[in-house]
Amino acid sequence: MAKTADPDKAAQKTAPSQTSTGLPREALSPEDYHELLMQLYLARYFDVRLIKEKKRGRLRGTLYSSHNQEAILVGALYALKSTDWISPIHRDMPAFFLKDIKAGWDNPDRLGMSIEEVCSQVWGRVDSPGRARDNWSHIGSRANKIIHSTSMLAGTIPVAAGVVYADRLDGGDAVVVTFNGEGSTSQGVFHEAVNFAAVHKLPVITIVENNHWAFGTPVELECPTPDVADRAKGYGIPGFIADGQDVLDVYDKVSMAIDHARSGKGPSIVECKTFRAYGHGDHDDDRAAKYRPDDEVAKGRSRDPIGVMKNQMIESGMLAKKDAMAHPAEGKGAGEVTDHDFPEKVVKYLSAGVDFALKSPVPDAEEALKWVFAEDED
Amino acid sequence: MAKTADPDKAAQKTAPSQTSTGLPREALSPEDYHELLMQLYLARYFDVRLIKEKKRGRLRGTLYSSHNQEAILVGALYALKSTDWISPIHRDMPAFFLKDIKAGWDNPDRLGMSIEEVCSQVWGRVDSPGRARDNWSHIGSRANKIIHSTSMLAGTIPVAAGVVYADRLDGGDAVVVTFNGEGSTSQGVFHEAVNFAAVHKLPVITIVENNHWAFGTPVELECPTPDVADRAKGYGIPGFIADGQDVLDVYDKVSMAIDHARSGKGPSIVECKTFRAYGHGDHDDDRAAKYRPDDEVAKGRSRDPIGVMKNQMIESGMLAKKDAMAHPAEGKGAGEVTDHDFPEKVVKYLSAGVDFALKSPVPDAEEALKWVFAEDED
Amino acid sequence: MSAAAEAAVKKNYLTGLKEAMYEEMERNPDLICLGEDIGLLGGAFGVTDGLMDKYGKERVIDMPIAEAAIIGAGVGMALNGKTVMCEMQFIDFISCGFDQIVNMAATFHYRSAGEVSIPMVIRGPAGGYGGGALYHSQMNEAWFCNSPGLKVVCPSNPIDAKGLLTAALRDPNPVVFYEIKELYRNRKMEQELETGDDCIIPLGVARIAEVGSDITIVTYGNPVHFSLKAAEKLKAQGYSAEVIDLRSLVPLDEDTILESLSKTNRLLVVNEAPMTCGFAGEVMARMGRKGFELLDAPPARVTRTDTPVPWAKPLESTVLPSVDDIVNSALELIRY
Amino acid sequence: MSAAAEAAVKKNYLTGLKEAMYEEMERNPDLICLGEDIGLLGGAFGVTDGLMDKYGKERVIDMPIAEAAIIGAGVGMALNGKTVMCEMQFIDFISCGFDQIVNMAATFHYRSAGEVSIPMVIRGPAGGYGGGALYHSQMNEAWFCNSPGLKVVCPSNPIDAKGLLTAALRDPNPVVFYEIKELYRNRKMEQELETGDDCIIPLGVARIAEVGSDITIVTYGNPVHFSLKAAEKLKAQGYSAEVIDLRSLVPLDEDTILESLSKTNRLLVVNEAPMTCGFAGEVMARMGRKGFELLDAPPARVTRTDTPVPWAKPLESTVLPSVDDIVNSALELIRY
Ligand SMILES: Cc1ncc(C[n+]2csc(CCOP(=O)(O)OP(=O)(O)O)c2C)c(N)n1
Ligand SMILES: Cc1ncc(C[n+]2csc(CCOP(=O)(O)OP(=O)(O)O)c2C)c(N)n1
Ligand SMILES: [Mg+2]
Ligand SMILES: [Mg+2]
Repeated sequence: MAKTADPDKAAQKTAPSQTSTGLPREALSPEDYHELLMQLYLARYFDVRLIKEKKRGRLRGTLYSSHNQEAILVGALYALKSTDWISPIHRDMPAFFLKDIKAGWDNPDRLGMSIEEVCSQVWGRVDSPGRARDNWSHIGSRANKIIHSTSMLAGTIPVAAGVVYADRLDGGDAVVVTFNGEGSTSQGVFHEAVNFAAVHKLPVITIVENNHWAFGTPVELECPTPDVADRAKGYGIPGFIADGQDVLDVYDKVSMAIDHARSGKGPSIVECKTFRAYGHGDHDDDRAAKYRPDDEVAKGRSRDPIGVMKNQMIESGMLAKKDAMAHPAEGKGAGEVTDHDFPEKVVKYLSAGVDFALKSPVPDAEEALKWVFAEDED
Repeated sequence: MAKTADPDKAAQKTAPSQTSTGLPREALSPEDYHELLMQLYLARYFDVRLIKEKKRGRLRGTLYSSHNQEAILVGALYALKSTDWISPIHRDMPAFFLKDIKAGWDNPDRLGMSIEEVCSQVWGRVDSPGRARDNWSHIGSRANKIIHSTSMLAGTIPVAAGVVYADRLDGGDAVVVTFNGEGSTSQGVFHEAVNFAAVHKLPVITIVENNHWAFGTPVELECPTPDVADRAKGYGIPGFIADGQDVLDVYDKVSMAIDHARSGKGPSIVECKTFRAYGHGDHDDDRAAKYRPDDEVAKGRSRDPIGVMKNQMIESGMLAKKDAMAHPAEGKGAGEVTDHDFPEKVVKYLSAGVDFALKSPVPDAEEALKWVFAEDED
Repeated sequence: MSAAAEAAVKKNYLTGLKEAMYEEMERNPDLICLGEDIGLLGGAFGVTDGLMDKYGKERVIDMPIAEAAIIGAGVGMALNGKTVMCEMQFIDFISCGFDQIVNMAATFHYRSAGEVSIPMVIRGPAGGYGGGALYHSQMNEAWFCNSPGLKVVCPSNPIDAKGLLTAALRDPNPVVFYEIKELYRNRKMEQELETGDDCIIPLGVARIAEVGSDITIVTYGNPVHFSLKAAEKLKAQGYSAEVIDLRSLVPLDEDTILESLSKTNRLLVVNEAPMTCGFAGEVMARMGRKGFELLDAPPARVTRTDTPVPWAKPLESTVLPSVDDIVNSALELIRY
Repeated sequence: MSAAAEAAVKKNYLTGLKEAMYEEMERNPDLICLGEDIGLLGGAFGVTDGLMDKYGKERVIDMPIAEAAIIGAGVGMALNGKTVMCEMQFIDFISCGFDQIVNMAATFHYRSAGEVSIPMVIRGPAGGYGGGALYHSQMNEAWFCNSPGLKVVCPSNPIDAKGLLTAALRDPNPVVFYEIKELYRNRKMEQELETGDDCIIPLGVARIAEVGSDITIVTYGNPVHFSLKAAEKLKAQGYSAEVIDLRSLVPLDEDTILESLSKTNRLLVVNEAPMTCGFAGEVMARMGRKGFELLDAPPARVTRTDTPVPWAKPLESTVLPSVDDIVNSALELIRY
C-alpha cells in the first residue's frame, strides 16, 4: 500500500469515495460494511445496557463509558488478524468481545472473549477470565492474545512491546494494538516503551483515543502539540490521525499502521479524534457538566459513529434509507434510547451474556489466597 | 533575535563568519573569546589533572572524564546570567566551578562553586558543598543555583522544571539548563518533565551531550531518530543542534535557546554532537577499546575544542599563531599532556583547589547521622 | 446561625482535609498544589474542590498524568522556596513516581548536608474495603517507612485528618500522607473541627482511642475502627482492650505503646498492608525488643494476607483484616 | 588439565553468576536477557560477558536506559512464552522501574487466576561498604518483600550465587535477585562450583553457615561474612554463635531459624537495609511470635541506621553494620 510510505498524507481525513483511492477500505465488501455497522450497534448497546442495568440496581461499580467512541474499537479491531494482540483499557470494554468477532459472533473457536465472559467480568462473577480478581477492564487472556492491563495508564505498552518482540523471535508476524487515552501519553513509561519499540522496529501500534479530556483535565494541559499524534515525530515514526467518529477512517489508518508494522517498518501512533459522551466515569457525570463547555456534548453527539457509518452506506448504496431508520440509536443518550433502537440480533446476543453473568456465581472466598505464586497451582 | 523564531534554521551548523550573521556570538568581545579559550583550558586541565592525581595514587574512585566535551560546558554556561540555574551530571564536573566564572575567577561573590569546594568534593572532604555525603557530581547549592542531582539519569529534569516554575511565580526571569547524556533521554522521566515544561512554556533548556555512547551502548540502540534533537519535535519545541567541539556554536545555540525561554516561549533541547575521549569511566578504558571502533577516538580528537577555538581566533585575528602554540594542550590525551601545555593561570588556579582539598579533613563519623530530617539541624 | 453554633457543626474526614488545605493555602502564600484533576475538577474525591477558583491556576496546577513529574517538579519548587502538596489520585499510583520520592525528595536534606529542606506533602486516597481491587486499595506505606528521610502519616478520623494534614503541610520534610478513602464521607464519625493552630495534631504523637487493661491493640487508619468494634465485642466477653491509634508511623510514638504494654502485657498490631515487612511487624520487632520483659504472650498481628487485594467481595474480605480476625487474635493472646 | 582437575578450580562469586547465565542460556533456548550495556560491553560488572557474542543480540538485548521498559518488555516476553533475565546496572536503579515490578510483574499470575506465569529474574549488584554512596549502595529488598507475588533472593557466596541464580532462572515466578557486588571478585571466598542440575540451591532453604549453641545470628548477603567474623570473636570469648544464611527472604525458611532458637534461645538479626520495616524486623516479628517460648532474651537486630548511605568512609562506616556491632549486640543478648 503506497500510502504507508507517506504517513503525513495518509494522516489526512479521507472522505468515503466512489472512485479508487487506494485506501484499505476498498478491499471491504458490502458484507463487511454491514458487519461493521452491526458491531457499532453491539458496542453501543453494551454500553447503554450497562448504564440501564446500573440504574435498575442490578450492577455496582463505576462505568467508564465508551459511548460515542465505538468506531475506534470497531475500526481498529476489524483491521487485525486473529493472531494479533491487543490491550484495551478502561474505556474499551467492548474490545474484549469485539476482538476477532468478525470470525463469527458465536464461533467458539474465535480468539477474543465471549460475551458471557465479558459480562461475567462486569458483574464480578467467577466466569470472568480473571475470576473477578481484578475489576472492570483489567482482564486478559494469553490464549486469546489480550494483554492483562493494570490500572496504571500506559503501563501496558512496554509489555505489548515485549509480547511482539517474543513473537517476532519465534517467527510470528503478529502486531499488537494498545489502546490509550490522550492523557496517558504523558506517562514516562509511554516514552520508554515507544522509544524501545522504535529502536527495534517492533510492530506496536499505539492508538490514542483523543476525547480531549483526561478525567477533568483538558488535553491542552496534557499535551503541548496541536495533535497528540505529533508525539510520533519525536521517535521518527508515523503519526496517523483518524476521525474517531468514522469507523472507516479508523479502519484505514489502523490498517496502514498495521501494514507498516507487519512489513517490518516498526511502530506508529494512530490518534483518533473523538469526544467523551458523559463524565469520566458515571460518578463524574454531574461534575463533568460543570467543568465542560455546555455545547461540547451536543456538538460531539451530532456526529454519532453509527449515524456517520449509516450515511456513508446510504451514499454508497449499501443501505436503504428506510432500513437505516429501522434502528435509530444514533445521537441518543443512554437515557433516551431503548432496545427498539437496536437490531434484534444485538439485543439478543448481549442479553444472553447478561443472563449468563447474572447466573454465574461469585468466586469462593478461599480463592483469594490462591495463585500468588505459580507453584500454588499444583 | 530573529533566529529563535525558526529553530530549524537555527539548528544548522554555523561557520564562524566575518560578515554579520546575527548570531549571538557577534555580541562577544575579543576579551570574551580569550576568556572562553581560557575556560576551555581550565576545564581540560581539571580533567587531566584528576587523571594524573589518580595515577599518582592521590585520588580514589571512578573518574567520568569530560575531556573533549568541555566546549559544551563552557559555551553553555557562558550564555547564562548568574541568576540562572543549572544541573550538571557525571560528565560535567567542571560545570560546578565554571558557572558564573565569567564574573571573575576569584570573585568571592560570584554564583557557582569555588574550585576549592569542587576539589573538596572530588577528594571526599568536608569542605565539599555536600560535606562528602554523596559522591562525584552529586553536589548542588541552592545559594549558587545549582541543583543537587541524584544518580538517576534524567531524574533532575522535573526538579529543574519545578525550580523555574517557582521562580516565574515569584517574578523572576531565570532559566535552567540541565545537562544530560544522549542515553539519558530514553528515561521516562525525561518525557514527563519535558512534556510538563512544554505545556507550561517553562524556561527549561535540556542540553544533550551526544557523545554517541551511553557506557557500552551506541546511540542507535537508545534513540530511533537520526538526531537526538528530534525528540523535541514530539513536544513542538525547538531542537537545536550544535557542534559540540565548537564553543562558539554551542554558545550560539544555547543563547538562542535561552532567548526563546526567557521570552516566555518555553523549553527547548540543544543537542551538542561530540565524542567521548576515553571509556565511560576510567574503569572502562580497557573495555572501551574493545567495543569501540578503532579510529573513533583519533577521529574525534582531531577536532579538539581547544584547537577548534584557537583556529577561529587566529582566523579572526584575535590570536597570533605563535601565542596559540604557546600552550599546545589540544589533541593530546591525558597521558601525553603536561602542565606546560596549559597557561600558568590555569595550573595555578586549579592547583590551589587541589592543595586546599588535600588539606581539608574528611567529615566526622558522627555527621553520618545528621540531617536525615530538617529538624535535626536544631 | 451564630458563630458558636457554626463551630459546633460536625464534619466528615474529607472536610477535615479540605479545611486544612484551604487554611494553609490562605496562611502560606508559598503553598503550591500539584496533581491530576485537582484544579478544574477539584480532585477525584474533592479534597481540593474550589481551591483553583480561589487561589488561581498558578498555585493549583492540573498536572499531566505523570506522577514522576508531579513529584519531581514539586521537589524543584520546594528547592526554590515553595511548600508543596502533591496529590496522587489514588495512593496506588505513587509507584509511578517512586524514584522521585525515595531517591530525590527523601534524601535532599541529607545529601545537601542540611542546606535544602523539602517541605512537601504527598497525599492521596488509600486503603481497601471498597471493592477497589488491586490498584485502588493499596496501603503501601511500608515502602516509605523503609526509605529514610520521609515521614509517614495516616489519620483515622476527621480531627486527625485536619490536624495531621495541617502539621504535615507545616513540616519542613517530605511527608507521605495516607488518607482512608472509605472514611472520606463516613457520616457516623463526623466531628467538630478546630481552626488554624488550634487544630494541629503534631506528627509523632499517638492517640489512645480506647483505654483498656487486658491487651494493647496498636493500629492506624481504617483498622482503628475495626479495633474499636473488636474492643466492644471483647468487652462483652469481659475483656478490656486498649486501642492505640498511631497516627504517624515515622516518627513513631514508642513511649505510648510501651506505657500501655506495661499495663496490658499483651500486644496485637493491626493494619491493612501486606504482612511481610509491613509496619505491623515493625511494631512487633520494636516492642519485642524494648518491651520484652513486659510481654506475657507472643506479640501478634492481624494484617492483609501476603496477596494483592482482589476485587470480588468474598475475595476482598478474605485478604483484609476483619473485626472477627482482631477479636480472635486478641482472645488467643489474652488467654495465652 | 583433566576434567577432574578442572572441576576442582575455585571460582569467585561473579563467575558463579556468569556460569549460571551461560548454562541456563544453553539449556533454555527461550531465555532472553535485557539490560543496559549487557551485550556489547558484557555488563557493567561482566556478569553477561561474552553472552551476546555466543547467543546473539536477539537474546541478549542492549536496552535503552529505561528501567520501566526493561522490566515491562520483559514481562511481555514472559507473557508470550519466554523466560526473562532483566539486569539492573545497579539495584539502586530498580526504583525507576518500580511500578512495573510491583504492579505488573508481581501480580500477573494472581490477577490472571493462574493463566499467566512470569518466569523472570530481576538481578543486579547491591549493597554498601564500597564507597558507592547513596545511589550505588542500596539494599532495598524490603520494598519487594512487602509486594506480594515476588520472590526475593540474596546469595552470600559463589556456590549460592550460582545455585540460587540457576534456581531463580528456572522458577516460574518473578524473582528479585540481590547480588553483593563487594563479593563479586573476592578471592578469599572462591569455591568449587557444580554444573547444571547439580548446582541448584532451591529457593526457600536457609543454610547454617556456622553451628553454635549460645545465640542464633540470622543474616544474608555480605553481613553473613561479618557475622562469621563476629562468631570467631565470640568464640575467643568463650561463646558459640550459630550463623544462619537465609539465602532467600521470600520464601523464608522459618523452620531452620526456629530449630536453631530451640537450641540457643537468643536471636540476633543482621542485615544492611535501613532498619524500619526492613527484613531484620520481619524475622524478629515472626520469631517473636512463633518462637516466643524459646526466647530467653529480647530479639535484636543490627542494621543500617535509618539514613541514606553516605559516601565518605567514616560516614559510611557509621551507618552500616560492622563486625563489632554484631559482637556487641550478641554479647548483650548472651549476657542478658
Ligand atoms: C498512572 C496513573 N495515574 C493516574 C490514574 C488515574 N486515572 C484513571 S483514568 C484517568 C484519566 C485518563 O485520561 P485519558 O488517558 O485521556 O483516558 P480517557 O479516560 O479520557 O479515555 C486518570 C488520571 C491512573 N489510572 N494511572
Ligand atoms: C536510571 C539510571 N539507570 C542507569 C544508570 C547507570 N548509568 C550511569 S551513566 C550511564 C550511561 C549514560 O550514558 P549517557 O546518558 O549517554 O551519558 P554519558 O555517560 O555518555 O555522558 C548509565 C547507564 C543510571 N545512572 N541511572
Ligand atoms: Mg481522554
Ligand atoms: Mg553518551
